[in-house]
Amino acid sequence: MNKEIKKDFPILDQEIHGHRFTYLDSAATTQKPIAVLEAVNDYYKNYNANPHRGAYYLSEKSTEIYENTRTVVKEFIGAKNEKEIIFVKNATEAFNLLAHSYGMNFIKEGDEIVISVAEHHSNLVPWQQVAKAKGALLKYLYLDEEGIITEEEIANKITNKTKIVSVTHVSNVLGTIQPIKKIIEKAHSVGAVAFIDIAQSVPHMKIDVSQLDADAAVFSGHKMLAPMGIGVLYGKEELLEKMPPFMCGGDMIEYVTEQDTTFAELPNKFEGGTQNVEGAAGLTSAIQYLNEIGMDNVEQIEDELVSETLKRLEELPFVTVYGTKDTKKKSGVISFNVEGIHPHDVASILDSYGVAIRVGRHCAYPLLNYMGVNAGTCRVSFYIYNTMEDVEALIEGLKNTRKWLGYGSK
Amino acid sequence: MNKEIKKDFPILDQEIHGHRFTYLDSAATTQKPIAVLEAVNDYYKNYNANPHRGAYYLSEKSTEIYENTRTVVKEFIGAKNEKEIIFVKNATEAFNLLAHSYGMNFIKEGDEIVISVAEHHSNLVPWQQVAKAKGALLKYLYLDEEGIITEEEIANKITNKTKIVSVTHVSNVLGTIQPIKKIIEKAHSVGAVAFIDIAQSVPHMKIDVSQLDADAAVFSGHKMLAPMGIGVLYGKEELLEKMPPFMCGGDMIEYVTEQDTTFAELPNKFEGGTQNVEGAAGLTSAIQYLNEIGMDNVEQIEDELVSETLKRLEELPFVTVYGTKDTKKKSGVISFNVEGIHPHDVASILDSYGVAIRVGRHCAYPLLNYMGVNAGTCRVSFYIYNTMEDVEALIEGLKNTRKWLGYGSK
Amino acid sequence: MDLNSIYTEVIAEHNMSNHNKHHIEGADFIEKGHNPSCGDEIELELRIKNGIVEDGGFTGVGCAISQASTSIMIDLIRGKSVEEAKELIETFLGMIKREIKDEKELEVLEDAIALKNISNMPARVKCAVLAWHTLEESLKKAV
Amino acid sequence: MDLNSIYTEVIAEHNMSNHNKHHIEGADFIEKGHNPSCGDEIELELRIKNGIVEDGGFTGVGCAISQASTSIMIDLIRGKSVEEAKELIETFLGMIKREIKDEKELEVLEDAIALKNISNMPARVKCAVLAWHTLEESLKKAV
Ligand SMILES: Cc1ncc(COP(=O)(O)O)c(C=O)c1O
Ligand SMILES: Cc1ncc(COP(=O)(O)O)c(C=O)c1O
Repeated sequence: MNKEIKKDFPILDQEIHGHRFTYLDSAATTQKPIAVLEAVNDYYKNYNANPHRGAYYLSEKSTEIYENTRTVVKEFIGAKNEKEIIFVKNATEAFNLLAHSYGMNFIKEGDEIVISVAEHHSNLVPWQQVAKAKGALLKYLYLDEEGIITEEEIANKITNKTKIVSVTHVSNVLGTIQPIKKIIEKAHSVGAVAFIDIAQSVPHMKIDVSQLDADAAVFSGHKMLAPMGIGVLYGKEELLEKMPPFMCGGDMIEYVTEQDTTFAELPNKFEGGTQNVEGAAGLTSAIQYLNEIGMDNVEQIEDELVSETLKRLEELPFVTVYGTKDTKKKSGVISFNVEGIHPHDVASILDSYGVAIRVGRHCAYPLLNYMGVNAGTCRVSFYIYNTMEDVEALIEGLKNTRKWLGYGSK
Repeated sequence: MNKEIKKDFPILDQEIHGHRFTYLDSAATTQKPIAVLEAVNDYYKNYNANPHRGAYYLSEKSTEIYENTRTVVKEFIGAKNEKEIIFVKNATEAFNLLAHSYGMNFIKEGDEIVISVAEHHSNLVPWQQVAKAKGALLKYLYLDEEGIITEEEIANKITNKTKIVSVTHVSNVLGTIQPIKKIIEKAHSVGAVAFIDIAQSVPHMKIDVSQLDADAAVFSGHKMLAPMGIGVLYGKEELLEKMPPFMCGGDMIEYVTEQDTTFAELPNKFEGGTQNVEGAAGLTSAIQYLNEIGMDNVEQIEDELVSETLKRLEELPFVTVYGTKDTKKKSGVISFNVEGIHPHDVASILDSYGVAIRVGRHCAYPLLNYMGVNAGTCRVSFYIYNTMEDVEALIEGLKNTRKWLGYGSK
Repeated sequence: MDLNSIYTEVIAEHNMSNHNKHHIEGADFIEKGHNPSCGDEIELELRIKNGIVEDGGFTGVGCAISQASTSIMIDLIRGKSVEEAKELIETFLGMIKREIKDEKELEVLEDAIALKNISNMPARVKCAVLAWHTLEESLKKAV
Repeated sequence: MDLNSIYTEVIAEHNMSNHNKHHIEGADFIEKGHNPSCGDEIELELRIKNGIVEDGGFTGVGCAISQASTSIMIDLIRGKSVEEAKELIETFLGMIKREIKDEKELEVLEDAIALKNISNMPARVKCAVLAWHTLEESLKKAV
């Protein structure tokens, strides 16, 4: 199946440094299928106009394309209505929106904000800023050896003082799936709101935000086949209703006088300025593409790749894998290190064999520090277009890294 | 010349409601030439990766494409160095960045912020918010009958209490060119910073931000042939240095610990999260396209279209044009009304003849109120792909609007 | 697009005639309606006695569609009972949303049928329904 | 890409040997250098007497390129005058930026020539120059 899928991704069909290209960095950004590129071209060749602002055919069309994406996203993540879907440029903007609009307005001195030590900086630095500005306490949920937040942490850290809990569903470093349903329940039991970072889960598994009962959820289109420049903030209507706007400008207002402004209703209230309709067109196409494959199949493809990779890595005595090895507990991300070789050297050497992996601290410094690997890790991450040949190329490349740095002959 | 250019824009070669398509809403968003679409496709088919984050070939390539755009933009607008170019999603984000990061931190009670009554909401509502939050006064520069800010207004309104002056270069409603050089000089003479909105000027004329001595300048790519989802904040290095970050997250940090963050240097400090490399690739291509035509030619093409349109509109007794009729004082935007017919009806009727114009209050409610036309205006705006046939179609269409609403026979 | 199906003579006439555009003496119900996105604003005035809409009028600004729609609506409900007026609102909105397609069922709308094809112009639907939503709000208070 | 031109034996040896990786007794100049983007951190220690770099060493973490570059640099400047060391920094940075291409002119860099092709790996340039910038900062204080 993935071999068939791969044909839809022209970028993968190239040689890098004289080798077959092996792309293993989909957790950073995914490649785009022809269908998505065509949706974007189609938009610009036939329908491009500023939406919401014109009473002419193309403007109606572009409004339709844009608003239809809201419906498509709503259905894809199980939101209740379109007002709950706000378009942003990426997950980072969504968290900053939450931090500025909710955090800065509803957090008071002495309140507590709880996140996990496994957060990406985009769900971490904004809360540090809120905590500092408001004199609140930023508390961390820690992980067990498998990389999973424990029941005790949930029970102990989330207290009556907690006002916001914001945690990642799937770690972008370890790929571990966190018990977010329990965390959300606990947050609600103490009267806190619960936000979730689904940037690394929504591209890889079926998500239902209503069933999870999250107050807000955040993700980026570019990590799920869509173009760069579009992301989503899901928020429960009652939450979004009480939040003031973030970006002020065109299209998010109702009336403006010289000294006063009344704001538009949801979702427009949070969408100031000309929106990325192209990105929306691409996102619709990306979701359709994923729906056609089926999220079950997406999961299965990744499961098989992860199982095989873990097995093969285990056979390499000089490799240490971090976090759980149980594929049921993790998504398509594996972090590891090669004994005696710095991750950056591993990446450079693999690159010379056409194998693209991500190394470093993955925008998650506190987690890497917690794991005791401040120099970072090597991370491979899979998506639907990866095949067993990619796993093979990775393993062969890893054997070579050792040779290049003087462990054994070249 | 424009007839040749038009061939590069496939969207213009279509029928709308059975008529030749006439696009006269480029001030809202421009159409995209094939070259820009190809640059985007080329990026996704050959180089797509998350920039800055990977030590492999495609990541280096995408970093290169992204950073090269910074250089291209720097040269296009006459900035001094790349650190002064910050990428955002649109002009609206840029103004919100300035308002949050500069306004909220450097404005104090009793300070004055001066803007003009001709501002687009995106350079207006954010300053209202700052003024309210900080107890500052938001003051307006008014216009003469031609739609131009007068010397007296500049002399009287910008005082020792003024800390920020933020004005538009070209009005998106009237197309009038404002005396921004004088305004910037006056602002500096009282120790205020001067920001300019060049969203409606940089696509249409040669701009040199260093020569203008603006402290910051803001524009959107989608209004100058580039894809949606990318915009630019230019800021003098010393200004940007003292401003704290706006969007916090990945790639804008130096070090992050659980409770503290130190931020990256310029320009990264202001670019949190995965950036829109596709948009950057498209923006480079758009600027190259404009450079090949030459900004002088761009101006000339628009001048000819505007002159002819003004002449033809004058021949219609039932049309009132707003603002100056001197083409040297204005860019490619004309606002008018048709006697006895509401702008929305004008737009709908013109649309049925394939003519796309923008009507309403153009995200500039205070200006429309100042002009005494709260019902809005009809606005036509030109770009390099418009031709005299478009002017013809507009004039013919306008004659028909009257007939449809009972003034004379159909 | 067939402009004939939208900018009909009925619309042109109602837009220009202004015969319902005035204040109503002894109005019991005055309701404001507005479309922020396009700037249409009306103020609907009704005199209702013993459950009957005796008279109605309006003031305000807006496009031909919203002005004509308001005027047509006032002609239609004048002399009708509040209950009948409510049913007419439902029928009208049903027509606009294309939920009611049966020509017979629409006959009660009389001149307002002229607005049937407004859904071909999505941007103008709000203009057509403004008066009717304003009336709906007003009649809620009339109970 | 020719990995042979970057991951040379010189780099591998210096990376593994650790012979300069230790504290310097009586060090007069201790300077920290770091690359936030990749996490490389070194602390360079120098003992400078009468304008001569008597000895040097370093501690810290980093990739093979940065570690080897630091070690090679220390071998190179040991026993040289501060002035000579400064000239070597200039020559090294000139080589990396490809401003100095003349093989003869580069000869003074000895083993450091092994890093000449690092510009083929843009992401790794910072690793190669870290030590040299740190030395530059340190020597500014030595005047
Ligand atoms: C003068 C002016 N400033 C700012 C903007 C806002 O641009 P954007 O909607 O791309 O943020 C516009 C266009 O809508 C404009 O015409
Ligand atoms: C878990 C997680 N959250 C948030 C982000 C931020 O996404 P973006 O860079 O698109 O804003 C990422 C990816 O970088 C991520 O992996």
